[in-house]
Formats: sequence, structure tokens, C-alpha cells
Amino acid sequence: MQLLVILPILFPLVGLLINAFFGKHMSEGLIGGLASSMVGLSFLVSAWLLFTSGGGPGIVDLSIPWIKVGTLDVPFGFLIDQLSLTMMLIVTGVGGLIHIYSIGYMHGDPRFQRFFVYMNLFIASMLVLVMADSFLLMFVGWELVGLCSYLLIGFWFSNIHNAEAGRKAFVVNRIGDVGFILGILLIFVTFGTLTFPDVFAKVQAMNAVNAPVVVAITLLLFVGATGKSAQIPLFVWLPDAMAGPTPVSALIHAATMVTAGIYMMTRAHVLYVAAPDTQTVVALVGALTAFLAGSVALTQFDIKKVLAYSTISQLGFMVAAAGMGAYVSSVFHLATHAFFKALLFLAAGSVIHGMEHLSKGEEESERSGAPGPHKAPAPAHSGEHTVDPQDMRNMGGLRTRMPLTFVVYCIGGLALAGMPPFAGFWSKDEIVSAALARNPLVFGLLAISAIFTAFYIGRQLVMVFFGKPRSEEAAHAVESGSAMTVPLVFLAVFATIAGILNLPGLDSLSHWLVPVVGQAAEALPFNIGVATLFTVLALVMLYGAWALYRSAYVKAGDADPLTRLGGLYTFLLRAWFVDWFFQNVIVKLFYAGSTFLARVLDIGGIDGTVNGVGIMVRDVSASLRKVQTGLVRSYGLMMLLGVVLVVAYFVLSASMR
Amino acid sequence: MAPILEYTLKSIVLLLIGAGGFAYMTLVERKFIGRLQSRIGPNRVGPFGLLQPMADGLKLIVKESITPAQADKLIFFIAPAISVIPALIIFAVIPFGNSPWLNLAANINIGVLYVLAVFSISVYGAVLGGWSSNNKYASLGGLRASAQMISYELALGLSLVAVVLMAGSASLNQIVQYQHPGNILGWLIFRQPVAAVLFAITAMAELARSPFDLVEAEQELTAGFMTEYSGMKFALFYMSEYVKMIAMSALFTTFFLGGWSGPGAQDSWLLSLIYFGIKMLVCLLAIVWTRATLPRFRYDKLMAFGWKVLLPIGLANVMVTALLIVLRVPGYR
Amino acid sequence: MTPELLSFIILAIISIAAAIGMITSRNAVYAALFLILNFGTVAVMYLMLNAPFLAIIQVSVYAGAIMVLFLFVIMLLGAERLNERETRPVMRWHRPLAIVLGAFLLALALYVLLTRLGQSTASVNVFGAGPLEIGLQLFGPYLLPFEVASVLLLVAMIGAVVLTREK
Amino acid sequence: MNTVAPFVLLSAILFTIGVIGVLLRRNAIMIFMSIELMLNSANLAFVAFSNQWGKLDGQLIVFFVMAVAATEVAVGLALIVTIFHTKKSTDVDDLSQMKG
Repeated sequence: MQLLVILPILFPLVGLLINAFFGKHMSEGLIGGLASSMVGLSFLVSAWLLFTSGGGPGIVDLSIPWIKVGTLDVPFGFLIDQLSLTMMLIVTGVGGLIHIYSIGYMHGDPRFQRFFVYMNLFIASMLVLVMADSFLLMFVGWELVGLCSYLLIGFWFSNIHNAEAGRKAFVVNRIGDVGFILGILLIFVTFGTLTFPDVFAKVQAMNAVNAPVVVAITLLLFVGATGKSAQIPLFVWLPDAMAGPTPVSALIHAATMVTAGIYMMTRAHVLYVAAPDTQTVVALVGALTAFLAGSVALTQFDIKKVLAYSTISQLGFMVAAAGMGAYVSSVFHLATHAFFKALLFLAAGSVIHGMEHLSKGEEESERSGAPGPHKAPAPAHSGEHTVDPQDMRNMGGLRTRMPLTFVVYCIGGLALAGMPPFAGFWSKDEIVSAALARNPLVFGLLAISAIFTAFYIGRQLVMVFFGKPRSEEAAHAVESGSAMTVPLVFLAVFATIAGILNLPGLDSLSHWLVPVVGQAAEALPFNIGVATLFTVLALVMLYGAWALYRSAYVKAGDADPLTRLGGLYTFLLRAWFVDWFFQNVIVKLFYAGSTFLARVLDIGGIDGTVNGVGIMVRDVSASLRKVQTGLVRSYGLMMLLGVVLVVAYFVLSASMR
Repeated sequence: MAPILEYTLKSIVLLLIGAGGFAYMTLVERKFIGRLQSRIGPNRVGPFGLLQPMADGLKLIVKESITPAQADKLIFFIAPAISVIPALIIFAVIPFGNSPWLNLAANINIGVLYVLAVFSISVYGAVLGGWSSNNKYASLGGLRASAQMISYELALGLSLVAVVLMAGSASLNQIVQYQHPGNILGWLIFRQPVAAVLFAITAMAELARSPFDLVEAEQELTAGFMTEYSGMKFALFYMSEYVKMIAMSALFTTFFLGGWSGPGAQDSWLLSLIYFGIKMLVCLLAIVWTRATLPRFRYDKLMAFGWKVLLPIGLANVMVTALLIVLRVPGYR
Repeated sequence: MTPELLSFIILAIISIAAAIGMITSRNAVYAALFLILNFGTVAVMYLMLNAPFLAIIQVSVYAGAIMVLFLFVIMLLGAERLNERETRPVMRWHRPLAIVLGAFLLALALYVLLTRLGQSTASVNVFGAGPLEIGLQLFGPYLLPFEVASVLLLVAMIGAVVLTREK
Repeated sequence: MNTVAPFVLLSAILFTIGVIGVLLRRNAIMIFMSIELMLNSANLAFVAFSNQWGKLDGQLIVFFVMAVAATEVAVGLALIVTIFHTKKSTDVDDLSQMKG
């Protein structure tokens, strides 16, 4: 049993090691197959764990002594309970499908081997994150997934923009991580331990509401969550992260890693429950993020950017739910979102792949003339294209060229828009119902966000799949291969039926998670009114998008109908100028402050202090040096003086006795 | 006070024997070398030249004793005495015969160590005599003498360690007893031939006699540390050499030739004394014979020989002996 | 006054005189000879203290080896004539202070002796201290220090050779 | 005769003389010899106490002190010779500089 607990982490590690050391001599199929099957094995073990621990409390805590320094005693332990099992299944399940998809998507990439090494590393890291039984080990996983994210965003680093996007993600995450680690340190200082059960027991023992230290801890942890889960104000890295390969966007930046913040808050819900003030902040931040990102998504042209802002928006939903204490709803939405957003991303990837078919086909025909089999083909997705294959303005009419992709895209889109009976409907409904019951302001923001959601996904569907092809690439796009479409179908099925996880009345997920998050976090009863209202609203918005965009784009370069909004349109297109604000205010202020520190404080203060100490020591030494005559006899005399004093002390103390 | 009286008397007798032995040893040497070189040797003073030592002694006593102006007077004066004393006090531990009164410090159990200690301080005479003369030849001779003695002392000590290992005691009496099982094969010269040869060579070097007489190599150093000495002081240095020669012979006899042992020696102190004397005389003649036969070593070769040949051989001998004893090989205790 | 005490007193006087002679001697060779004399008297005292082995070792190691080495070095360097005029003003207070401190140390020792050791009794038991007993101790409980000492000697030998090697 | 006190007294006197010798003499060789005197006086005290208690340990310590003294002299005199070759002096007051 104990070994089994580590197996899910071990499998991807084995896969990555084999691929890293022997991948050079392996074929693409072997590399991809190995990596995928390792993740698949992890999934199977997770499932096995689920079934063996299904009945009872089902917690396997494997604690190995790890760090023991003074009072700091952190065991290297894994905590397998209902929550982490849920996450493990999502990570390995969605991850496995995306691995399979990647075999097709990354075909021909010169760094194919490296990609799967990174992917396996990511799966292992993510599992460490969700299986950790202490804040410290969780932080290790937290950092590791950040590293993988950085590596994969900048996977095509030969393009400077990709490398910069990776760096931006890394730096922005680092800001959040500072908060996170400060929170961990504060936990240790306050409670003297870092393992979850001990910390939670001590928090509950405190039995205080809004204790300042708990508020501080939760806020600091939330800073970490805003970084990892792309909340205001640290969401800016996620849209740029779309520079990575599309499977990466699907896996890391939609389905799994970005949910780490929600997972962490759910895991630490005991702390958050003890700090309602923080919860209010969290709920507001989440709702605002959902609103902001939803509004920005309305105006984007890049197919993946739209999905990225959509992801931020949906993460805002989850955060808001967590903030309102509706942890089950949050995790539920996390799960359904993982399916339909992964589906959407992968389908988008399929679209991009199809769009690139023309240029790729040319490459292939060129390549067939070249004799050497080892002649490295140009990177499949980073090559220079005459037309941006990700710009929706260049697409159109793809539903006939890529029928399967169109169908699954529609499923994903409807799930995202919250149409029954797709998965998104159920989970979003739970969150909105909770908001209606607990916080009107949050409810309002989330409601508007939900409306935005339906609109922008409708806009995207129309722009991509309807109308006439607006470019050569769109006109010649072909359906992707089975390695890509099979996972799409699987995900589409899940996106459709995942709602049964927590169907009203069944509430299986709620019951399942009760041992972890407690009775209070369960979803509210199904609110038929809210459900009906939002379904109608979503339908209206979908129709609105259809009506607006059906004939808006005839050829690439046509103005978007929303330009009629004027300044607001630009405001949204530039994502509320948040990036601009960071670039021009925060960074400049930072530079100014750094300059001040470097030029004034460092030279005058620190260097001055250091030099001053040096000068002082030198001057004192100069006077003390006179004692050091270099004359052996004077040293001897001093020694004798010491000896006489010591002997006198002993003699006198002995005669006193 | 009786023991003090006894020891004083014994000391005086020993001193007289030493002085007389020295005197007649010179005669024996001159005559023996004469014969070896096909000449007669001194035969004018008294019958067979027997009074020659008296004449020589008288000459030296009446001769003017010159002290160099730049010499360190005090040390120049006492150096010959410092040279003689160690030579004489070696006799304290030597058992001359099978009787307590034939042994000055009858049975101290550190006799061998005592011998080594006395050897180690016997360098002072040469060093101080050479230095105090304030003469380059003398100084160099003194330094050479002491360097030579110190170097060979180690090998000497190692040869004696083998003896001590065999006898299981550092007492000279015990060593003699150990070699007295009734036949001549009990002598350690047969069971420790390497040690015996080592002792013989190093003893010769300690004595600074040919072929190791570099201390007074005439061609290089005139008379070495004795260059500035004359008269009675010179006689004392001379005496110390011959007394040491006798002492070395006595020690060789004691360590390797069974000491006073011999047929009937167990029961008669007179016989034992006679046996001891005969053996010692043989050794003395061997020393003289060597002098008449072998040329002188070169100084660097002498040092190399001592450190690089004799010392390793001595160590190896000690090791092998110890091994044989530990393995209880018959004849090795 | 027993003969032992008498001989001790005579030896002690010689010993102290030799020590004082040593430290006041203007000639290093004389100082060395005084020190040898001191060592000799100490060796005799070892004999009086039932330590014949140490007495012999004292003679052969200190007098026979160490002091010969000293004399060698003195003579080789020609450093026997000591000209030790005080040249440094810093050191002017040095001599009186040294003597005062030395006297104080001696006074402390005397105080301890008079108060603590005055009533001590004679030897508890008679024991042998010949080469056999010392050897058994050396190769028994003192084996490790013995081996360490041998290594120390080896190191010192190598050090001395390296230091005085001709460049 | 009290077996320990006179010897220890003598030891103390000799030690003090050695100390004063170390402090007052400027010649390195003289200082060295004074140190030897100090070591020797300590040895005397050890042997006296060894005799007092009828135990060999004191004598063994003396044995080791002698071994250490021998090494010290070998290395120390080698140093003095080397220093003399560069400085042409054995006066410790001439050795007050770190650089040669």
C-alpha cells in the first residue's frame, strides 16, 4: 500500500528518465507511447487507490522523516484522501489524454523527446503538489510545476517572444510564490509544524474567528494562489503563456496547474474558514477576475487568447466559489472545467494544426526530395507563416473542413457557456447559486461574467467554423489525425457527462468530499430558477453572437463589430491596460526604486557601513597592533601572566574551600 | 658506611687496572703491530720493552702542557677528563668473573642501557676538546668525532637489542648466565652472528680506531680534536681511547663470547676471571690486527655505511630475532 | 639528617646552581654544559625516586642526544658568544616584570606545597620501574600514545630533514 | 625523608628558573635550553609523584615528554639553523617580522 502511494509519482519519473537518457535512440512513437503509458499507469494506480479507499476515510499517509532541523520537523509524506485522489485522477486522466494528443501534435518537432520529458516531469510535479501532506512538500511541487510551466511556455525558445513569455510567467509566479512561502513561514512560526493535519488541528484548537495571524496566513497563501491560478492582479502571465505548444496550454494552463491555487485553498480550507475576512477578499477577487477576463475575452482575435482569458475567467469562478466556502462547487467546477477547457484547447490546437496544414504540406513535399532521414524538419508550429494560424480573423468555414473538430468544439463551447446538460452547466450553476445565497455583489459579477462567457464562445464558434474561409490556409485545412482526435472525442464525452459527478440530488462529489471539506462546504440545493435564467441568458448571448458575427467577417482584416464600443473596445482589447500598467507604472517605479537603492542606499548606506566598519577595524587594529611586537619574549611574558593568573585563581579557589 | 667504602675501594682498583691496562695495552699494540709488519717493536726499555710504558708515562707527565692563547681555558682543561670518565665507568657493570665482588654494580637490571647511555655521553670529550682548542682542525675533528659516534651508536644499540631479546634481560650478569648452558654453542656469537659482527664494526667506529679513525685523519685534520693537546692532557685522551678499547673488548666478551663462562668457571672465580681475561685479550688483539690490516674509510662513505647499511641490517636483525622468539624457534628462548 | 636527605640537598644545590648558571651564562656552550650538569643531577634524583630506567633514559636522551645536538648547532653556527644588550626601549620593563612574575609563580607553588604536601606520607608501595615494567605499560595501556609518539618522531625527523636540506 | 615535597619544591624552583630564562634571554638557542629545563623540572615532579603513589603512570608521562622534547629539539634546532642561514642571527628579537 505504501509503495502504491508513491507509484503515481514514480511512473512519470521513470518515463522521463528513460526518455531523457535513451530518447535519442528511440522513435517518436516509442517516446510518446512510453510517456503516455507512464501517465496512464499513474492514472490506473490512482483509480485503484480510489476503489480500495472508496468506502472508508481512505487516507493513506506515508510519512518518511525528511527535514529535521531544531524544531522544524517536516516529514516527507504523502496524503491520499478524497480531495487529492480527485485531483490525481484529473491530472493523470486529462494529462494522459493530452499526452496521447501531443504525439500527433508534436510530430516532427526536433525537440520531441524533450517535450515529453518536460511533460512527464510536469505530471510528476503536479502529483507531488496534490499528494503532499505538508505545506513545504506542496511548495516543492508548486515550484516544480512552475518550472515545468516556464520550460514548456518557452519550449520554442528560438523565438524570442516565446522565451519572454516563459520568463514573464516565471517572474509573475515568483511574486506569488513569495507570498506563498511567507505564508508557509508564518504557519511554521505560529503553529510549529507544517503538516496539514497538525496545522489544521491547531487552527481548530485556536477556535478563533478572524484571528489576525490566520488572516495574515490566508492572505499570504492567497497571494500565492493569485500567481498560480492567474487572479487579479497576477493573471497577466497566462495569456502570454499561450506561446507554448497547445497541449501545454491545455494541460498546464487550463486543466491542471492553474487550478493549484484552488486546490491549495480547498486543502487549507480550515484556515480560510477561520478567517471570513480573507474569504470575502478571495470571493471578490475571484469574481472581479471572472468579470475582467470575461470582458477581455470578448474582443480577442487569437483563438488561444480567447480561451486563455476564458480560463482566467473560469478560474475566477472557482476562486470566488472557494471564497464563499463552496469548496465542493469549486472542485466540481475545477473538474468539469478541466475537461471542457482541455477539450477546447485541444480542439483549438486541432484547428491550428489544420490551419498549418498548407504550409506543412509544402514542407513535407520539400522534405521528400531531401535524401537524409535525419534532416531536421522545421518546427511544426513555430515556423514563419504568411498567415497567423491562430488568428480567428483568418479562419472561417472550418466546420466543413474539420467536422469532428467542429463537433467537439461545439460540445466544449456549450459546456463552457453553461448549456444543459453539458458539464459546465451543473458546476457553474452551483457556484452562481452559492453566490446568490451568500454575496449579491459576487453574484452580480459572476452573472455578468457568465453572460460574457456565452457571448465570447459563441463569437469564437462563429468566427472559426461558420462563414467562408478567409485565407488559403482555412480553405485547405484538413482534419487532424487519430492521435489527436481520439483524445478529443474522449474529452468531449467527459465534457458532456462530467456533470454526473455532482448531479443535483445525487451529489456524489459532495458526499465524497465531505470527509475533507466538511458538511458546510456542500453545494446548495439545485436552484431551478437560477438554472433556467442562466440557460436562457446563455442562449440569448449565443444567438447574439451568431447574429453579430455571422456576416461580420467576410475577409481577413474586417473590423470587429464590437469596435462600435469605441474606447471601451480598445480598453478591453488591451486587457484593461493591466499589462500596460505593470509595464509603465510598477516596473518603472521598481526601476526607480532599484536605482535609488543601488545609487544612493547601496553606495552611501551599505557600502558606507561596510567601509566604515572596515575603517573602524583598521584604526582599532592599528592601535592594537602595537601590542603585537613580533617579539617572542613579550608574547612569552603575556603567556606567563596568564598562567600566573590562572594558577592563582585555582590556588585561591582551592584554599577558599 | 660499609657499602660506600666497598664501592670506593672497588672503584680505585678499577681505576688502577684501567690505567695499568691502558699502559700495557699500548705496549701490546706496538709489539703486535711490529710483528705484523715484520719488525720487532719496542724492546729497549726493560726486558722485552716491558718498562716502555713507564718511560712514556714519565715523558708525558714532565712534558710542558701548552694551552693555546685563544682557547677556552676551562673547557680545554676539563675536556680530557670528560673523555676519560665514560671510558672508565663502563666497567662498573661488567661482570669480570663468577663472583659478586668481581662486579662493581653487581647486578643492575639495566646494564645494557647503562652501557649505551655511557657511550652516548662519551662524545662530549671529543666535541668539547675540539671546540675549546679554538682551532679549525680541532673543531672539525671534534664535530666529526661526535657525528661519527652518534651515527654508529644507533647501530650499536640495535645490535644490543638483539642480545637483550635473546637473553630476555638487560642485565649483563643475566646475559652471561644465559650463554652458559655448558657448551660453547651457547655463546651468542653463534646464535646472533649478525649482531656480533654489527657490534664489532660499530664498536670499532665508536672507538674511532682504524679503519674508522677519521677523527684524527692526519692528511686532513692533522690530529683531529687532539691537535692542540700535549703532555698529560694528551695522555688522557690517549688513555680514554685505550680504556674504551679494553671496555669494548670486555663488552664483546660479555655479550657474545659467553663472558666469564668456560669449563669449571661455575665453581671457581679464579678460572672464570682467567677465561674472561683470555677472551678479552683475543678481542683486543683482533682490534689491533684490524688496525694493522685495513685502510681508512672516506668520511662520507663512513656516514653512508653507518646509516644506510648498518642501521637497516640492525633493524632487520632485531625484527627477525623478535619473530623467531615469538615463533618459539628452538634456540631462541 | 639522613644520608638520603644530605645527598638530596647537595644534588639540589648543584642542580639549582647549574640552572642559574645556565640562564645567566654569557656563553652558549657553557650554558649547555650547565644544563647537562642539571640533567645529570636530575637523573640521579630519578634513581633516588625508584626510576632507574628513566634515569638512564635521561642520560642517554637528554645528555647523550638532545644536548649534543644543541652543542652541535651552537658550534656549527658559531653562536656561542652571546651579545645580548637590550636594544629595544619597549622591552625595558620586560626584565623586572618577568622576574616579578616568576617569583610570584614560585610563591604560589611554595604556598601550595606548604599547605597541601607538608603532611603527605612516604611512598605507598614499593614497585619496580625497570625496562620490563615500563615496556609492559608502554605496550599495554599506553600503546596508542606510544604509537603516536613514534609517528611524531618520524614526522619530526622528516621535518628536520626538509628544513635543513640544501636548496 | 618525605619523598615528594623536596622534589616538587626543587621542581618548582627549576621551573621558575626556566621561565625566567625563557623570558630574559634573547638567543633562540638559550630560550630553547630554558624550555628544556622547564620540561625537565616538570618531569622531576612527575617522577616524584609517581614514586609517591607507587604507580608507573608518572614515569610513562615522563617517557613521552622526553620523546616530545626530542622531536621538538630536532625540529626547533633545524628551524634555528634555517633562520640563521637567512638572518645570520639567532636573536629572537631579530625575528619580529613575518616576512623573511
